[in-house]
Amino acid sequence: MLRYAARRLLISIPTLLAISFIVFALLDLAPSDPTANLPLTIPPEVREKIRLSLGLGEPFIIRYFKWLEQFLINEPLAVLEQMTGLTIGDSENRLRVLSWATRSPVTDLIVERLPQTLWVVGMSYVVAVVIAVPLGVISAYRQYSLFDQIGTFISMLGFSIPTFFTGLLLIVIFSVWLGWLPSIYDTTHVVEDWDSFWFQVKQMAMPTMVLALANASQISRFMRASMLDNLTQDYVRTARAKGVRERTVVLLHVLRNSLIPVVTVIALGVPTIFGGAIVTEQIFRVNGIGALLITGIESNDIPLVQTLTFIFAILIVVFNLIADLLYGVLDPRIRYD
Amino acid sequence: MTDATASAPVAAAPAHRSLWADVWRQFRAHRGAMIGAGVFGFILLAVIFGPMLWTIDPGETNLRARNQPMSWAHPFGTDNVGRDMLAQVLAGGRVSLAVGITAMAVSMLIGAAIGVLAGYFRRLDGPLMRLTELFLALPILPLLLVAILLFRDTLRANFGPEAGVFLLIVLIIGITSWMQTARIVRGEVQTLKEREFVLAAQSIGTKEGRVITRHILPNVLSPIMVSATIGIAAAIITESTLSFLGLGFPPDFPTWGRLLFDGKDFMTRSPGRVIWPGLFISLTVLSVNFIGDGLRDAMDPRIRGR
Amino acid sequence: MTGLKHLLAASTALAFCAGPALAERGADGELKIIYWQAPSTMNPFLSGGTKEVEAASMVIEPLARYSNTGEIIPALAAEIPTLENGGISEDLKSITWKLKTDVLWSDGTPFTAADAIFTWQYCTNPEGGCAQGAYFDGVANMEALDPHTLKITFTEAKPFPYTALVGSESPIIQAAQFAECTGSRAPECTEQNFNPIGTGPFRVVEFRANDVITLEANPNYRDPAKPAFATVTFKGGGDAESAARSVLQTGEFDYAWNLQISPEVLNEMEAAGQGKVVVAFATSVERILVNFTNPDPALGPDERSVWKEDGSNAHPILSDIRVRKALSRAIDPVILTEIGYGKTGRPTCNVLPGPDIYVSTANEACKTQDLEEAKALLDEAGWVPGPDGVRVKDGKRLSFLYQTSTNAVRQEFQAIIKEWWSEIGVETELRNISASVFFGGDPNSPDTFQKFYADIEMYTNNFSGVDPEAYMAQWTCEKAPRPATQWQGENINRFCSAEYDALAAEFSRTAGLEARAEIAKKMNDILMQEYVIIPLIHRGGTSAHANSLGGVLINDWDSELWNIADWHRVK
Amino acid sequence: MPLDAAKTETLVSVRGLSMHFPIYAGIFRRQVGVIKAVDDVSFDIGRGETLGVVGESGCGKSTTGRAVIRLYKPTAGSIFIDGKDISKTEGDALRRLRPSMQMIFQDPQACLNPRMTVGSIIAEPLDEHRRDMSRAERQEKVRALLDQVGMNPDFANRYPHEFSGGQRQRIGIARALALDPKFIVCDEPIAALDVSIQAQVVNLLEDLQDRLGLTYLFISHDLSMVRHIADRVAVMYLGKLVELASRDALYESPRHPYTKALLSAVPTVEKRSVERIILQGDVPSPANPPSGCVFRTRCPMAEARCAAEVPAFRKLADGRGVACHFAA
Amino acid sequence: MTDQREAASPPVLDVRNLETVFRVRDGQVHAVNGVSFSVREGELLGVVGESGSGKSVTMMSLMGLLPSPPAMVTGGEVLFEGRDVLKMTKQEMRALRGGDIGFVFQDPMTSLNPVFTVGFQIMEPLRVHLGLSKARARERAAELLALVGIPSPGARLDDYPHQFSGGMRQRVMIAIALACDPKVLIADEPTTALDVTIQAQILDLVQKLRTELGMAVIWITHDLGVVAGIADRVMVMYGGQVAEQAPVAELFARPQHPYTRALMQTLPDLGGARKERLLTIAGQPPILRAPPSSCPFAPRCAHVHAKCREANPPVLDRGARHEVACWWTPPQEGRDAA
Repeated sequence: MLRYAARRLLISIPTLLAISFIVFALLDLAPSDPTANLPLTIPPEVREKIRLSLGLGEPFIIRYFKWLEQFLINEPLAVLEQMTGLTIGDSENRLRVLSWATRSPVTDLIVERLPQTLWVVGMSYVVAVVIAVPLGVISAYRQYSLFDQIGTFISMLGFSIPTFFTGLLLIVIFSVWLGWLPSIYDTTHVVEDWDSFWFQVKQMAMPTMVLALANASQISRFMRASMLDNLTQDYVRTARAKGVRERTVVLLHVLRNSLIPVVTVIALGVPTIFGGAIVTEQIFRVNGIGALLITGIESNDIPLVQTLTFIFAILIVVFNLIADLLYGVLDPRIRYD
Repeated sequence: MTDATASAPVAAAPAHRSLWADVWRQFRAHRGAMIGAGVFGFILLAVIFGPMLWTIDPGETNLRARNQPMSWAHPFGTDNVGRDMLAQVLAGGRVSLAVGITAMAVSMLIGAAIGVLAGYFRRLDGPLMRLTELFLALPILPLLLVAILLFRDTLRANFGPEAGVFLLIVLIIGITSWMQTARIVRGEVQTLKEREFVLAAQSIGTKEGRVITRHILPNVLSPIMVSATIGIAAAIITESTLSFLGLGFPPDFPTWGRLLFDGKDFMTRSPGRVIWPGLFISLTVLSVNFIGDGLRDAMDPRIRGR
Repeated sequence: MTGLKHLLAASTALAFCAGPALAERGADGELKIIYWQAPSTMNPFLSGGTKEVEAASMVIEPLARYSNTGEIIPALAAEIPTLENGGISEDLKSITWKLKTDVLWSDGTPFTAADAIFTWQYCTNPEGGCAQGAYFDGVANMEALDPHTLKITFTEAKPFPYTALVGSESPIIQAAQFAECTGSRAPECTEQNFNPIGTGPFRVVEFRANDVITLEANPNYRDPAKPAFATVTFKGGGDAESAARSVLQTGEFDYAWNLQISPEVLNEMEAAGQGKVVVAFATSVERILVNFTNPDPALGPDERSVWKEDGSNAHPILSDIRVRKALSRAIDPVILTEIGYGKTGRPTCNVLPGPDIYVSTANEACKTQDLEEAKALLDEAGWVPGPDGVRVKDGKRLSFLYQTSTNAVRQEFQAIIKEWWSEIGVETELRNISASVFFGGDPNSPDTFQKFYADIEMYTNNFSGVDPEAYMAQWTCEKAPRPATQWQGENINRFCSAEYDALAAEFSRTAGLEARAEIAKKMNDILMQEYVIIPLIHRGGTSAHANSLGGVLINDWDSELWNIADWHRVK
Repeated sequence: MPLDAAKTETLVSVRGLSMHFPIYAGIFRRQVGVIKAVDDVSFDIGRGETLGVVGESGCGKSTTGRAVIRLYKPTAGSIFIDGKDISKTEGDALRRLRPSMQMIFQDPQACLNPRMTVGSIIAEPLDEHRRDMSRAERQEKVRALLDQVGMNPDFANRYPHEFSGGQRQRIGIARALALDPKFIVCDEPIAALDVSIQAQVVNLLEDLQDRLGLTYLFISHDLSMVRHIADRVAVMYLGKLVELASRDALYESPRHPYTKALLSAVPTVEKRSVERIILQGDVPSPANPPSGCVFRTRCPMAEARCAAEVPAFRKLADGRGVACHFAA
Repeated sequence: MTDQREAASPPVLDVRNLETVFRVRDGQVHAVNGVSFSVREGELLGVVGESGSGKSVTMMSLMGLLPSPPAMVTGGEVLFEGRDVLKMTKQEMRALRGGDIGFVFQDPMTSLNPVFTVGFQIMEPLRVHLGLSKARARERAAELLALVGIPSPGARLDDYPHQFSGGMRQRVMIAIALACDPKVLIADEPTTALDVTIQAQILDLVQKLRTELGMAVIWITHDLGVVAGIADRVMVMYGGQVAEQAPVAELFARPQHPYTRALMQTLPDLGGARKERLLTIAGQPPILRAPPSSCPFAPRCAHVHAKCREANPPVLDRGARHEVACWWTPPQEGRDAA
């Protein structure tokens, strides 16, 4: 198992390097100019100066390797320093990946944005899993029953209606018409007592629900399919023949087996938590990672987009690996050597 | 299972039917899928033939009829420069559906090709699966956005404004969404390869190319078709998301997503501008998903036996 | 104490706009502002964006600023230097500012002329990439005659010397704080750029880039009674429509900026009764530009859309003034305003729409559409309707490529104008280009507005401050973009007229407001009557504030938050 | 006599056939060992003869069958068919050899492509190799083949799932016969069929052999069926040939302890006097076979010598071959 | 021996006129049509038939193990020690399953839950039915593994099913079935998926356990050879009905039903004279869309006559506990030449 993990990790390295190059190159080639969004009143000479000051004068390859060094060495060190308070090496003169728009280190921006994304998107994911698993189990056990039909329909609805549509609809209903929930997420809100906690719940309600609906739909469909697969297996008959209670048969024997693929699917979805939900964050003004990415794209903040995209790629690779390993842990049949 | 699944057909009088007829029979039994097929068929017919019956030019502005509610003259109302919403929704549907179907076709083509090659040729399996993983690890939405910025104008220049963007969006969605199909197909091909009829073909001396086209491909058709339905749905959603973020088709080119994006500000004033395109997106995706569900059931031999 | 006198003077200067009885500093609690484009930095020198400039204007201040009427009023200066009070030298080559003497930075240290000089050096450092460098053009030197007297000398006579350190785009930063941040190190000073020490009514508590800025009242602000608000939450992100909604409908915020949304929607939201929409007009004009050179793709890169002195490269159709005029006559700016801007815009027939003394009244006819006249003009020019309704002449179709940036309102305008033009027999091909490319200025891209590889294009331009000299000089022959200048240059139309050039030269030599206004109007009228530019809409800055927010005086000449010190809660 | 087919001239001759599958492991996927699915197997089959191969699952009998008709590329050894070594032949040359050797598969469900009609399944070998035949001729041939295996020729445009297991197996046989092969490997052709159907298929195979002079390599785990159909029988255990003898000799007096155990384990309707030998334990993994004699771990006669020394496959006096130190 | 027991004990399990129907999309399949039989303590009943003959469905339906829908028991009664199983509540039925009646299924590869240890799976019935503590259950599980002949049973309790070979897994299945000292063990083709030498081991084991534990065994198989070796009595099924039922020696000596006779003739022999040609039964086993109104074997029967097509023959006792459902009587010549 360990050896398998090591092997997978080793394989990931060239993959990640390839991705880093693709990401860098694609974004670098994009016809975007950091000064394009500035007012037209700024004269061209000044624009040119701004471009040079952003390091755009150097050749592509040099910039790539510089960025790679900054990303792989300097930024982790800086984050480490911030977390531990230690000073490692020449931290004063360490060149960091700077955002074009804010001129601040990109990682600082990301670290700042992470909490709201983790809260809202993470919570929605938890809600989704909590809803989806029982839903899938019951749907499968009572296949073709009314519950199953309705559940199937709702989960279909969940991934058929784009989040931007549900999001807007919720805002109109709950913020504009009913006035129950705030339409704008307050990222500076601090939970310190019951009231502020209640406010936090209220402001998280809509984005969480929108995302949870979409996620729960996917997971519950997986859960249902997996349960159906397992319900017809011979070992279920064996368990019944042993006189085990039906509830135990379903919730222990079948569920345990059905969860194996579902857990890996859930693990594969985790990077999206860190990646943020671009559309939902945009709609509800949850200024998390997804919103950061969109601002980055809109303002041609290439270093920011490059870094975010690459981090996202790393997360995907890592969670792929985790999903694989989880599979091995959960399923005793899998031996990775 | 032994006796419980009485799958052997009655030898006496088997009604002559092909496998597809069988699939169709099972499909028909899936109520959701049949309703889905009906709705999807209706939408398809509406966007193909609708503009021939409803001849108002979707781009024609009418400053005297702005923000009209639903009426006989404008069944879906009009927008803020007096364009007819029904005409726009129909025209937008053509684009959205064409994007969905073409992007799906591109993605299926790539996915099936890579899946078959990786599954069939052991030597290619490693590299191709690495490639698949690489694509899976690429964060799609940001790259999509960048690629659109990157190539939009080149393609526009070469293929004209509409065809260019269409081509670009279709290609990009296709190129970034084939991985699941490839994985499924590869798995399926690997099991098929061990099936004795493939071995039989080899023992006959059938050339590899023909083994693939004659024995492998027809048998991976069902997972491909199921992925295809999911692909259409996903492509329609992706296109509308892009348009919603203001990064898909340009504003003068109606698609459902674009209409929704343009209409969202008018949501409370003329709800029709959001509801109609939103409804059509959702209905299409929903119906296609139900079709996929029905196909999956119909093609699953375990279920079909019942 | 002289300090007190100055302070009183300053507050009298602002007295007309101050709200009711002066309250205690911080008595009104929290002010919530939403800017749907979030500021990315608090240092306006590193970002030329309006949102950054305005956010910074709460913290750092210039010597003088523009009021909501476009008048120059002192901020950190004690008075406005003029020729009359001797602040401006007779040869127009220097200006001497007297600074307020009692101003403290928010860290408690005194503000002096050295800070102003440092700011000039900071922004003109060649490695710094300062976005506001243009404000210091022509500045030869700055010196401190004493700690509170600043003398700026210019390389040549400057009839309008209120550029450097005037207005929100050119504020003064603290020398002590930014001393280490000059040149190439400027972008790396994140702490300084996010949290500049200032003299303004507020100071930064926390800056989250592109998200939210938390500010609190500056304890060292020179008016002890101001600001009325203890804290400001300055939220960013989202879109204009939801920002407007949060003020006008749900009442979650007090002030929302730049509400460029469909007028119907805005009116409907305002009807909810939570707040008011306020508009201020300055110099922004949405206009259609006509290409005077031939953009035929068949021409090589050195020929296409390149102006030639011998006139050999003139536009084959548009060089005929009758065609240009016909295009203008077919447009109804009133309807366009109604559809696209509502009360946030007004139809205009001038490319120079303000300040008031510069505004010409000679061109008002453009506001009324006259399709018949347009048709007649085309007939006269020899364009006769063809079988499909499109006019033809010598086998050539009357057909134009009309480009603009990608933006919903602009595409609506394109569609409507195309419709109008088709009524007079003009065929139009529409094209829209993503804003970042269109305005990106990449000399390799064929799609920039400077290259103008089209017959017609449309966008908005303006000038900052109140002096139109540089703006009007844009249409001189030498400013035409061409390969030799890397396609830089502001004469996008490639219009060239000796008469106009002469007026521009005269303008740069003339002092005195009246005389300058005369010349400016003349220049404007030439551009209008030659139909070089078809102005459509004078665009205003549109914002909304809650009914409970008092003291808001919307200002499009300067930062909208120029008088935030006077904002208060209406009880 | 059995090693070299005595009845007639030899058609198939296998010498030292080995089929090893590599095992990869570790971080760099290095090859760490091999599974010896078939290890040094030799036998001959005479023209028109049936050689039965028996053994338990995993003993390598199917692999042997597939390697002999070159569905695999053998690791070592040579295979002569009609005197020609085909063990190294590749590509088109191999393809041209295909018509002479065919295979009948175990699973009648899996061996027919469900998306093809019966007619096109049977016609496939003709499409590949008999381009000289016209479409009509090929169709005629398909009908004739169906008739030959006892099926209604009109079934040609039906699909496999419309038929029962026995009928599908007939279709598989018809396909194998399409190119008039000399040699057919029957890989457990009756294992998946019901008892009452097995007899139908076996009778058909016998009829075809008589009529067409076919040579069979008949692989089966059903010892009674092999006794019925085979002329000589080879017994395999863990990739090795342990005994090869004529049918009667083998069933009446097995010499290898494994053959003895195998025979005694078969439950039969008739009362038999033979004392039942029950082997202990399971078959060891072919990835890690025991040293010396592979059967020694379960052999009731095993001695120290068996662990040290690999028993040679040797010919006994009566002509049969046995791989056991103690067989006489 | 059998006769003695017959007098001594009433049947443990008595099945009368059992009928089971499957609902399928286009109608019904009558899988079991009036099957009656009984087993006594210590008796081994062999049930023989081809696939589709209804032998497994019969056994599954009497313990309610068929998925419902589509399966439905539509008639008959199943008496376990005098109580009708089909009328029991779910709880009572559950107590019976795994407690008094143990099951062993065909495929040991899929019948064990892959994600639980073998120990857990053996302990489960012990804890459910006997309420043993964890420690006690574990002890007992180890004993059971030892009983079914698994070496070092204590250590192997913590292994997962995939770590066992096929034969060993079937032993584990038997251990599970035996966990609560069942009175009846129902084995559904338990050796079909195994190799002959392993099959021999299992047959041997079951024979040994049956005598040791004195339970009744119902052994379903399609292999006549297997029943000949171990059964006390044999029941031959065809078309969801009992075709013939008799003590083992009697059945093989004097098969009376044409189907039984044909079945025996199609089999090749391992010893004795080699048949030149195997006899075959033409045609296919039937799938019954309605309760049979004629003899289901009639279409394939060599001795068919008019009556066979008119009425389904009842099960008739022809003496020596030999029951046959056939209108035809074989000539009285003793043992038929097989």
